[in-house]
Order: sequence, then C-alpha cells, then structure tokens
Amino acid sequence: MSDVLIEVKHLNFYYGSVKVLKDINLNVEKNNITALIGPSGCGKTTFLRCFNRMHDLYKGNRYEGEILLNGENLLKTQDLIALRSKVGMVFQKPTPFPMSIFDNVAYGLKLKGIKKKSEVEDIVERSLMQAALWDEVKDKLSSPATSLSGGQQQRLVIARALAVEPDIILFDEPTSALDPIATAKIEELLTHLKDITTILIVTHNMQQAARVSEYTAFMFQGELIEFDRTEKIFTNPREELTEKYITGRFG
Amino acid sequence: MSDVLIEVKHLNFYYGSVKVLKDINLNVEKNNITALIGPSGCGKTTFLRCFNRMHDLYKGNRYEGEILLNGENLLKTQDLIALRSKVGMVFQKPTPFPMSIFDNVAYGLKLKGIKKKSEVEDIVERSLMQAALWDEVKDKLSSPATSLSGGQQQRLVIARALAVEPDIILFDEPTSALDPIATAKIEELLTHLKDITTILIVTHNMQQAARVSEYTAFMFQGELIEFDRTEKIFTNPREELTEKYITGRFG
Amino acid sequence: MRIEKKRKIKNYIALSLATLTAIIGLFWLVFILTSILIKGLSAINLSLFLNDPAPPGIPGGGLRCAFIGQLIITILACIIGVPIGVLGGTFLAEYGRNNKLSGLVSALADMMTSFPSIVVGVFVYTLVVRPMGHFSGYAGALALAIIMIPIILRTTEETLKLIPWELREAAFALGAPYYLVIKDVVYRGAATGLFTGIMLSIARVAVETAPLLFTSFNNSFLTLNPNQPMPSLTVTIYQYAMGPYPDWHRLAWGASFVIVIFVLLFNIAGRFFIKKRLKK
Amino acid sequence: MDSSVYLKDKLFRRLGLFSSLTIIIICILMFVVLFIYSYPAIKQFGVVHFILSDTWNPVKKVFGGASAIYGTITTTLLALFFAIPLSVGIAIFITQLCPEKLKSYFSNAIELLASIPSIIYGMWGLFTLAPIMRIYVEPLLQKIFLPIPYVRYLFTGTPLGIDLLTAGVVLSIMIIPFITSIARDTFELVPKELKESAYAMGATKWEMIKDVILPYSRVGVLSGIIIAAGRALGETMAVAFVLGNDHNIHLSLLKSSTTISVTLANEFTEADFRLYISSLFYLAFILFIMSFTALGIAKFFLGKMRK
Amino acid sequence: MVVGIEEDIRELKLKVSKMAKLAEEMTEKSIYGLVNGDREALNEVIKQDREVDRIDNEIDEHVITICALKHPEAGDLRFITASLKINVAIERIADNAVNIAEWSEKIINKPRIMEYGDIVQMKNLAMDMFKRALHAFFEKDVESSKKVIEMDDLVDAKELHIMKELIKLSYASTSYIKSALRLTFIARALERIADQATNIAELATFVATGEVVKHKRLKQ
Amino acid sequence: MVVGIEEDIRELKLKVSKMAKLAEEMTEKSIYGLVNGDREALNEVIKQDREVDRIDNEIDEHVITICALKHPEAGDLRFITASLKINVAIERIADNAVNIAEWSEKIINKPRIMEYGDIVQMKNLAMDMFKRALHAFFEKDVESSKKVIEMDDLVDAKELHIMKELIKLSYASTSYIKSALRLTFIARALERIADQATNIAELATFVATGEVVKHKRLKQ
Ligand SMILES: Nc1ncnc2c1ncn2[C@@H]1O[C@H](COP(=O)(O)OP(=O)(O)OP(=O)(O)O)[C@@H](O)[C@H]1O
Ligand SMILES: Nc1ncnc2c1ncn2[C@@H]1O[C@H](COP(=O)(O)OP(=O)(O)OP(=O)(O)O)[C@@H](O)[C@H]1O
Ligand SMILES: [Mg+2]
Ligand SMILES: [Mg+2]
Ligand SMILES: O=P([O-])([O-])[O-]
Repeated sequence: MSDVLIEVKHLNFYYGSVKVLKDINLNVEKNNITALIGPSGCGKTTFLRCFNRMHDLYKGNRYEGEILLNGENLLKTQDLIALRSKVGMVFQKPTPFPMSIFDNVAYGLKLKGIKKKSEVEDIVERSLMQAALWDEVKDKLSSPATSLSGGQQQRLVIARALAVEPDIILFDEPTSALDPIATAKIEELLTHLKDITTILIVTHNMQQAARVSEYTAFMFQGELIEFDRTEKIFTNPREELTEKYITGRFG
Repeated sequence: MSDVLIEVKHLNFYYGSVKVLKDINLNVEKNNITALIGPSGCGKTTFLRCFNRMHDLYKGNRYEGEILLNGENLLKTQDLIALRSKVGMVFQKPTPFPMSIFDNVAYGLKLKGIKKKSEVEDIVERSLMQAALWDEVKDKLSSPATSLSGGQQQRLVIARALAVEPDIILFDEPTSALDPIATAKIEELLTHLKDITTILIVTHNMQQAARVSEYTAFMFQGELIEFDRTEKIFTNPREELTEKYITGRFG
Repeated sequence: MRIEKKRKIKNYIALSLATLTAIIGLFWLVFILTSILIKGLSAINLSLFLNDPAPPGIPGGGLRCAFIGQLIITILACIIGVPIGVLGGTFLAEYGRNNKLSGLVSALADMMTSFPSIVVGVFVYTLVVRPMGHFSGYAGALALAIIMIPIILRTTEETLKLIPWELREAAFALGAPYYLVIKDVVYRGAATGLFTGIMLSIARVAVETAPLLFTSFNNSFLTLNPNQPMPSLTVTIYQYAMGPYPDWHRLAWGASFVIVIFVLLFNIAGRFFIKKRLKK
Repeated sequence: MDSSVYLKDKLFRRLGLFSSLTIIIICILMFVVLFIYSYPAIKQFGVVHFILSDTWNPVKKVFGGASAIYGTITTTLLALFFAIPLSVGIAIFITQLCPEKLKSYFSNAIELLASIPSIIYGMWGLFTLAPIMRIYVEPLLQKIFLPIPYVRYLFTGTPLGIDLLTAGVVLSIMIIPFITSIARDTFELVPKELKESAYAMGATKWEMIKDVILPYSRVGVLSGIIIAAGRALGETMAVAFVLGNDHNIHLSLLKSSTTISVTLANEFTEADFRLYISSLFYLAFILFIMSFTALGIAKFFLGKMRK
Repeated sequence: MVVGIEEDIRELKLKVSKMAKLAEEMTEKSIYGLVNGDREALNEVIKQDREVDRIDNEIDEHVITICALKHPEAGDLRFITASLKINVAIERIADNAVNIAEWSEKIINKPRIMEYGDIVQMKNLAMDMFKRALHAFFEKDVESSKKVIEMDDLVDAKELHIMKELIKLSYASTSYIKSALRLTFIARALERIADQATNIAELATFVATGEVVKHKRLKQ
Repeated sequence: MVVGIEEDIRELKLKVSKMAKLAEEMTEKSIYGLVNGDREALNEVIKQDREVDRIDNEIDEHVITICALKHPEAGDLRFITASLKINVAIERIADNAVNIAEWSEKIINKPRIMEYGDIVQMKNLAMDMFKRALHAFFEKDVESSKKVIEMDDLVDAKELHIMKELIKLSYASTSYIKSALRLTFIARALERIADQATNIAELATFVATGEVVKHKRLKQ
C-alpha cells in the first residue's frame, strides 16, 4: 500500500532568474491521491509541471534537485517523449484533440507505435471504461470528440491519459471549468482511479482536496509548508500558516 | 426589520414559447440578503433579470404575473430607465466602464442629471467607502478603471450601483470570476451592504449562499421548490428535493 | 423628468443617424453592383470566353487569352506562395512563437498585407523583368506570390493561434514530438479555417492589377508559356477601359462582371465553410 | 524513442523558419532595390527639393514629386473624411441596431464591397460616378460653397468629374468596408455584460454606445482608420481612372491631379531614360516609406490595445 | 458535490451500533453477575469498557474528519452531529454498567439482602428503552422515540420503589446498610442508563425531524 | 473564505461561558442552601435550570448552523465540535446541582447529622476543577487541563471519605439513615460534577492540540 512512487528531493525551480519553487521535498505514494493546495501564485502549477518536464517547452526555465520516479531522476532524462508516456497530464480546460472519440483515446498508442487494430480497440475500450465514459460513448466512437459535453470531454481526456498506462497522472484543477454535477462525477472517478494509477492533483478548491485526496501538500510562496495525511491537515495542521489558510483567515 | 420590499406573485417567464419560470411566488425582505441557488439551467439568472426587466433588451421574451416593488408592479412600468435606477445589478465578470474610476462611480449620477461637482464628489466618495474601496483608490481616482484588479473592479461596480441609492441590488454570481481571497472580500462586503440596501444574489456556490444570506430560495427546472431562512434550508429543508441538492445527492 | 425626455430624444436622433449611414453604405453597394450587372451582362456571350481579342472595330473579339493567362499566373503564384505562407505562418505560430524574430516577421507581414501593390510590381520589375529583358508570366506570378505570402502567412498564423495552447500541451504531455503535434492536432483542428483563409487570400490576390502592370504586362495572343508576357483579365480591363473604343469598353465590362461573379462565389463559399466550422 | 522523430522535427522546424524569413528578405530587398534604383534621382534632386518641387517635366529632364505626393495625401484625407463617419455609423448600426436576422446579411454586404477588386472601382468611377459628379454633384457643390469666402477656393474650376473629389469618393467607398469591419469587430468585442450593465444603470441605447462602446473600442477603431489610410495611400487602380494625371498642384478639389501610384502606373513603362526611371523609383520609394510609416503607427496602436 | 459521504455515514452507523451493542451487553452482564453472583461476568464488563472507550474516541475522530473533509449538510449533518452526542450517552451507559459491576462485586460476597426481581425488571425496562431509542435513531422512527420518553417515568418510579424498599431494610438491620447503599447506587445507575436512553431518543427525533425535543418534557 | 466565522465563534464562546457561569452559580447555591438551610436558594437553583436548558439547546442549534453554513476547519472545527460536547457536560453539572438542591430540600427539614465541612470542601474542589477546566477550554491552556485531570483523584478520595463517614453514622443510628443516604447522593453528585469538569479539561486539551486525551487516564 504505502509504496513510494516519486521522491522529490530539494527541488528548486527558476523561471529565468526568478526562483519559484524553493527546496521542495515530498514523497508521492503509489495508488494514492495527493493534492496540492495553496493560494493563487504559490507555485502549485509550476510544481506539477516539473513532473513531466512541461517547462522544457519554454526557454530559460531551470530545475535544481531531484525528482525520482521509480528511483530514476526524471529531471536528468533526455528522452522526454518516453517520460511523458509514463506521466500523464490532465488540464483545467478539457483538451480533446480535433479527432474522433476513438482516435483521441488511441492517440497515445499511435505515438507508442502500437498499431494492431484489435489491441488498440481493446485498450480504447478498457480506458473508456476506466474513465467511466464507455456507456455514454460506445455507440458513437467515431463522432468528433468536441461533440461531447464539458464533463464528458474531461473524462475522455482522462481515458486518453489512461490508455498508455502511465505511472502517475497529473491533474491541474481538472474541474474548475466544469459545473458542479460534472465536477462531482470527476471527483468520484478520481477516487476510483487510484486503484489503477497514482494521482497528483492541483486544486484551488480546498474542499475538493479534502474530499478526494489521501495526502495534502500546502504550498505558500514557492515553499512546501506542510505535507501530511489529508485528515491531519484539515483537522489539526502542524503549521500555523496551514491552519490560517485552511480556516480562511488568510490575506 | 422584516419589511417586505418586493413581492413576486405568480411569475411566469417565457423565452419565446419556452416557459422558463413557472409560477414563482416569493417575498424579498428589506435589508436582507436573499440567495438564489439551484442546478445549472434552473432559471436563476432568468429570474434575477426579471427584476430590472433586462429581458426587455431582447426580442420575444414575455412576463406573466406580478413583481411588486414597494407595491407597484414593475413588470407593467413603461419607464425602464427610472426602474433601473432603483434596481442595481452586478454581473459575474466585473464590468467597469472604459472611463476613470471616478467617472465610473459618477456615471449613474450623470444619467440622473446630477451635475453639481461637490455633490457628485461627495456621493462618489461615500459610495466608494461603502464598497470598501475608497482607501485603495482614493489616490488614483482619475486612473482608468481597468487598471484595477478583478476584485477591485467588482467592488468598483458595486460602488457604481450604490451611488444612485438603489432599493435593491441584483448580483449574478458576482464572485465566480474571482480568486478565493477577492471572493472573501466581496462576501464580507455583501454582509455589510445589507445595512444600506437589499440584496438578491444568484450563486452557483451553495456554500456562498450559506455563508452570506439570510434567506435562500432553491429553484429547480424553473420552479421555486423551497424558500426559507438560510439556516433552515441548510439544516432542515422542508422538501426532499432541496435536501438532495444540499447534501449533494443530485443527478 | 425633463432630463429624461431630453435623453430619449437624443437617443432617437443618434440612432436614426446611424441607420442613415447604413442605408448610404448599402446604397453604394447596390449602385456599383447594378451598374456592373447591367453593363456587364450585355457583354457576356460565348465569344467573350472562346475568342482572342480582335482589332478594334471588328466584332466577335473575346478575352480567351486573358482568362487563360490569369489562370496560369494565379496557379503559378499559388505554387510559390501557398507553401511558403503556410510553413512560415506555422513557424510563427508554433516553433517561433514568443521569439522576437517572429514578432518582427509577423509585424512586417501584417504591414505588407496593406502595402501598395504597385510598389511590389516595381520591385519585381527590377528583380526579374530587367535582368531577363522582357515581361513574363513568371514575373507576374512572382509579384502575386510576394503579395500572397504575407497574407497567407498571417492567416495561417492567426488561424493556428486560435487553437488553444492547452491542446498542444496536452499532446506534448502524451509524448508527441512537435511536428506530430502540429500535424495531428493543430492542422487538424484548424483545417477548415486554414482552407477558407487560403482560398480567400488567393481570391484577393488573384484580382490584383497594379503588380501585373510591369511584370506580366499584356499580350493579345494566347500564350501558354509563362516565359512570355502574359495577358490577364485585370490588366486587360485597365487597358481596354482606358482605351477610346466602345468595343473595348464593352469587353472590359464583361470581364469585370466575370471577376465580380468569381469574387462573389469565392466569398459565399468561404462563408459557408466558416459557418460549417462554427457549427462544429 | 527512435531518433528519426527528433530529426523529422528539426527538418520541419527549419522549413518553417526559412519560409518565415522570406518576409524579412523581401522587405529588405525591396528597400535596397528601391533605394539603389532611385539613387541617381536622389543624387540629382536631393530629398527636400524633390519633395517640395512640383515640376515634373520629362522633356526638360526635371523631376519633382510634390504634385504626386500632394495628390496622394489629399485623396487619402478626402477618403477618410467621407469614410470615417459612415463606417462608424454603419458599424454601430450593424452591431447595435440591426435586427438579429438581417445582421449577417448586412455585414456580408458591406464586406462584399471590400472584396470587389479596385480595378472595378476604377472603372465604375470612370464610367458611372464621374458623369454623375460632373453633371449633378459638382455644380451643386459650387452653388453652395462658392459664395462662402475661403471655402470657395476648394470648389473653383469647371466640373469635369475627373478630379480629386471623385477620386476621394471612390477611395472612400473602397475603404469604408475596412474601417467598418474593424470597427464592427471591435464593437462586438465589447462584452455583453458591459453593455448590459450600462442598461442596468438606466442608460439609453445611445448613451450606452457613446459611453461604453465607443470608448472601449477607441484604439481598435483608430488603428483600423490608420490601416485604411495606409491602403488609400497606395491605391492605384481605383484612382487611376478618375484623377486625370495632372502634375500641377491645385487647391481646388474639382481639378485633376495625380498620385504617386497613378504616376507609376501611367509612366513606368513609358519612361525612356535613366533619370526619368530613377525619379519614378524615387516616387515609389517615397510611397514605400509613407505606407510603412502609417502601417507602423497602426501596428503600434494595435499593440497598445492588446495590452 | 460530496463524494463518498454516504459511505462515511454507513461506517459511522456501524461504529455507533457496535458501541451500543457493547454497552447493552455490559449492562446485561453486570446485572446477570449481580443476580447470579458471577464474578467472571462482572470482570468481563470492566474489561469491555476499554473497547467502548476505544470506539468512543474513534467516533469522535471520525465525525470531526467527516466535518472537516466532507462538509455534511441538512440530514447528514444532523446525523453526524448527533453521533457526536450519542456516543456520550452510550459511553455513560457503559460506564454505569461498569459501576454496577464494581458495586456488584462487593455485594456478591455478602448475604443477599433482598430479591433482585425489581432490579432485573428495572434493567429490563432500561434496556428496552435503550433498544427502542437506538431503533429510533437508526430508522428515524419518531414514534419509537416518543415511547422511550414516556417509559422514562416508569423507570423513575421503579427506582423510587427500590430505594424505599432498601431504606426499609436498612432500618431493619444495620448490617444491611452497606449492601443496601450499594444496591441503591445500582438502582441509580440503572436510572441513569434509562435517562441516557431517553437522551438518545431525543437525539433520534432531532435527526429525523430537525426538531429539538430535549428539555421539552422538563418544561411541561 | 469563511465570512464571519470568528464572530460565530465569539458568540458561541459567550453562550458557553454564560451557561458555565449559571451551572457554577447553581452548584454553589445548592451547597449554600444545604449548609445554611436556605430554601429560597434551593428553589432558585431549580428555576435556573430552565435557563441552562435553554442555552443548551441554543448552543446545539448554533453549532449545527455554523457547521451547515460556515464549514469550519481545523482549530475552528475542533472548538465548535467540542462546544457540542462541553454543553453536555455543563448541562450535567447543572442537573447535578438541581439534584443536590432537591435532596437538600429534604435534608434541611431534618436535624443535621454531621458537619458539612467535607462536603463544602468537596464542592470547592469540584468548582475549582470546573473553573480551571473552563479556563483551559477558552484559553487553550493545556497545563491547566492537566491539573484538572490530576485533581479528579482528590475528589474521588473525598467522596469515599464522606461515604464512609455516612455509613458509620448510619450504623450509629437508624434515624440517620435517610439523611445519610441523601447526603451520599449529594457527595456522589459532586463527584459527578468533578467528573464533568474533567471531561471539559479533556475537551480543552483536544481543542488546543487536536490530541484526544479522553479515556487515556483510564488505560493507564
Ligand atoms: N511562465 C512563467 N514565467 C515567469 N513566471 C511565471 C510563469 N508562470 C508562472 N510564473 C510565476 O510563478 C509563480 C507560481 O505560479 P503558478 O502558476 O505555479 O501558481 P499556482 O499556484 O498554480 O497559481 P494558480 O492557483 O493561480 O494557478 C507565480 O508568481 C507566477 O507569477
Ligand atoms: N436567451 C435565451 N433564450 C432561450 N432560452 C434561454 C435563454 N437564456 C437561457 N435560456 C434557457 O433558460 C433556462 C434557464 O436559464 P438560466 O440562465 O436562467 O439558468 P441559470 O439557473 O442561471 O443557470 P446557470 O447556473 O448555468 O447560470 C435554461 O434552460 C436555458 O437553456
Ligand atoms: Mg495553477
Ligand atoms: Mg446563471
Ligand atoms: O454523569 P451522569 O451519568 O450522572 O449523567
């Protein structure tokens, strides 16, 4: 149960010369949901995007320290394409590709060079089921993905991420563009997903972190102030700053 | 304390031939905050926009029934301009006009024909104070309103509405475009504002209704399911449907 | 109460004036189209399309060579301009976004789209016509291509930028290399927009006159060799309208009519595509 | 993953880079070429002198650009004078007044005006508008304005229809759609909530337009106007027919004139000696600089608006 | 909105009912030990209290965790806050059972001074109330609740009766005084247990209807 | 996020402290009435219970409203849920005071069978504990809390002492039996009051530190 999947050690991150993450240490446990909370601009998104080296898309960003995924420092790897197939990501706004529902889910497989039709079909079906979307789309797999509702699109994106069997999926405020009912569905999905993968989620919504996560990390101005089991953080945080944030006595 | 400001009687509303509000009856009490909650598309916004006849801007909309403001049926009045100076409105996204901070607040006065400089200045100052914005902007009243932050803009819009001393201000999800800290500020402001005016607020966020309002109306598919004191709605609603919605067992 | 009345009267007057301007605008359009329609229709007959120009005074002359020349020049211009424009626009919107050089290119391209086209004509004249010693279809095509490139480049850039950035990040996050992100996600998402944009750009450039005046020039014979001076509809209209003969004027009206119809069709088709995209 | 992926990516990137660089190459080349070719004329006539002198005499081999520059600027200003109020009015009508059903038709109609090639405007101006101007409009204007001191100088001469005024009108019809469509687009960018909040304050429609829409889209409309001006400056075909090509400067709007582009169109292929050609290039070079400046200013404003 | 709150509530119910079972068993056993002189049974009661205390703490923590993480509302909220109070009541019942057991231990050494029929009846009454109250709580059965509140008077009457009996016995022989006092305490403990059952019944009504009935009977 | 929760907490504190004041006063008065034979005082105690019950209900409702409307977290949440338990304790203290008053009424008619010094001492101890516990609760003073928990043993010892005394007296004269029994009950009530003070102290520690200390002392 309590296997460590990812170890973050003394992570610093710089946008150009601005240090945005400061000496972050944290372990992500396998098959658990870890939530990142903190005030706007504290570096949650920045932190999340270190895990799949998304920052490498832009110039002038710099990492220091280590992020060990299964013991290997992913900040040092050259093969980003391989890394990113191990680390899935879901964004705030649903990002279905402009192709059919089926092709969306199959896209990661195509990139991996999996071409056998029956295999692809099996994986697509499995992933859509895991994302609790199969029943809603099984009769229209060839319709464009954009024909789905926002909440369905978000689940489609999750299915797409699941298809390549990532070790971990990163979620950056995955429900902040959705209405409450779609949000509830995604939250429920998340709590099931941890059986098959590991989840790291950034959320603006403290209550969401409370509802879905096992572990919660509270960040403030680029520092990791407190990291503990979610119950602990919400009933009896160790740090004054966390308490203040949690009880809404901030700013 | 418990004066009735507005009585809604058997209100129906149609977008073209689609009936969107169905026989709504409700009293809005003076100097109180009344919250409208309900699932997306249940007609909250539509209902709110009846109070200042915003629907008259578009073709094919039709009202039935009565909305009595101080005893007079505002659905029958011809003089929308006068009505709208009695009924203020604040939108989801802040809507500062493209003019200076001062001119924004003074705009309603200008429309009313109040031109005396000292009087205008006094009212602008008073309104900005009431909107808890004076201290932040008093040194830059002539800067463009768009130079303010989102939360400040929203308070500016509130000051603008306050300047004409409306009987009631309508808020349509006034914080859903703001971050949590700005949201908290607005919520606090709302609880103070009820001393000087009456507030009707639509919110997607049940918790917000819980936090700020005295009365809560729960709408569902165009009907007013339950209307009661907020504590009652949240601790012991009369209707099964309300209970389901409040406890998140919906859909 | 008096102030409200005043406000209402002001409102009424101002809105009436705005309506009046719209009527005037519409008036010009109707005016122009009806004149072309009336004068152009009378010039339309088979010989306009099938015959080459006849000397003044002899009936039955047509503009076959101009139609064909126009077509050849336009196709050649597209062959040069479309790939460069699309690839360049792609670079600006993708690999080169946020870099200063792309900003400069984009700004320059933007300005070039409103550039005096006659200057481009002069430019290509010095670049091609003078060294070769004679006017040629190639020169005309090059001039049109030079006008076309910035237009297509900008349309491409703008269309691609409409694709939300998160969509690309989502593809990257799955491990796709950039060229596949562009091919599978960006181009696919922007396909109709790109197509429409390119078609409208071509339509706009194809009916330019000024850049052809000193490049492909004119020729009253049918030629399929782009290395020769080549006639085009627009330059022909210019010369015939300037000329003193009623026959020429008639042909010019006919050609104008054809061009206007062509432009109308392209625009309608373009709008159809845009609507279809919006529906999706 | 296999390295061909990285290679393909690099290749695609290079192709794109070179394609986009063609823009810069073209611009620089254009500047250089125009400069080189106009150099003899620049050396001969200088800068200030060429711009201020209105002698254009191929026979005497003396060339000055003032008349063409004057004509260019005057026609442009006239066009703007007619087009701005009309365009803004039309844009207001389309976005605020037009019934929803007619909106797209109206919008398309105005844009059709923009897609009509300039050569057709020219022809129409020559064959249809010019006679009307000559017979009806210009005499009427003379009747009105000639009695007024000072203003009268703008309307002296025999109405021919082929003159600055007609050119201005044709140009204005040409640029109306540009300004209209930019104004319309920026008007539509005004958030619905912003408009509604003006109404919610009790504003009338006109007050909403005046106090919210126009200020909100000020910069956008302004840059639209400058872009339109840039186009009007370089327009050849629409004015070539209706301006006459007269290298003398007249104050009256009812006199023939020329513009740089018209001069080029008419004389470039006929120029038969080096200084003549070079002077034409000089004119082209000046037009190049003028357009560049106008469009640069517009870009600057647009950039500011984006911020 | 609230992911998994139903599961939380189910778990909470399980805990409460487990705790209640224990308290019931303890009470039964303590009186059984008294009546049958079964020291073993009495010792068990004292041991079982540990378990009750453990569950008590567990419920407290669980309730606070639910409040912190799931933000219950309306009916859920009433149930969850009531759980926080019901475990006080059950814990007191168990405590009283322990007290009974402790006093019984001292009594069973000594000669029996009276028949325990009344005490057993009193225990039966209290247990009946307890079970009905729990039923009312879990099943939102307001009628059952009312019944419990009515029954409380019977228990009080019974206590008074037993006490009078014991005082009489004390007058009869001073050697009875110690045992009589202890038996009085036992009767009192049973009264306390019945009282806690009443509290639970009142909570049950609150959970079911949102109406606070506590202290109402006092006011009448 | 949480608008006005601080005010809610302030109000809640006010209510709790008002209720505690009342319970304290009632206890003092009941023993005073016993010692001085002041029937008036004893009657007042019984009347004041109404007020305690009223506040008790108010606190319950307020806590639930706060949970429903403001979603307290962490320290706030601990305080608020603890309030729901502290009012059970205070209510029991007041109830015990009422019981004392009721028994006292019957005693003061009769001849005094003993000096009440021990009882007063016991009351003083219990009240001291109560006040310290409240201080611990409001001021998050963990030390004070510990002290209270330690003092509980003193009270128990005192109760035992009084009980032995009373049994002795009963042996001495059967006419003392009734009063002795009543006084035993009074001593028992004071023990219960001290016990509730201990509960409050435990809650105080929980509010201050988040640590559950309840039942710990039992386990040792
Ligand atoms: N591309 C960037 N270049 C420079 N600074 C950046 C960049 N992106 C973010 N920052 C800065 O880094 C800090 C952390 O930003 P980040 O987006 O990680 O915050 P966040 O916690 O995710 O906030 P939010 O809750 O608003 O999403 C902020 O101060 C932000 O201004
Ligand atoms: N202009 C319109 N024309 C026709 N139907 C409309 C219009 N606006 C809204 N509706 C319909 O009326 C119903 C009520 O819409 P309304 O916007 O009032 O809901 P709402 O409760 O405010 O929802 P939300 O929480 O999403 O803002 C919906 O079914 C919606 O589709
Ligand atoms: Mg973020
Ligand atoms: Mg709404
Ligand atoms: O503590 P009590 O059992 O007497 O309530």
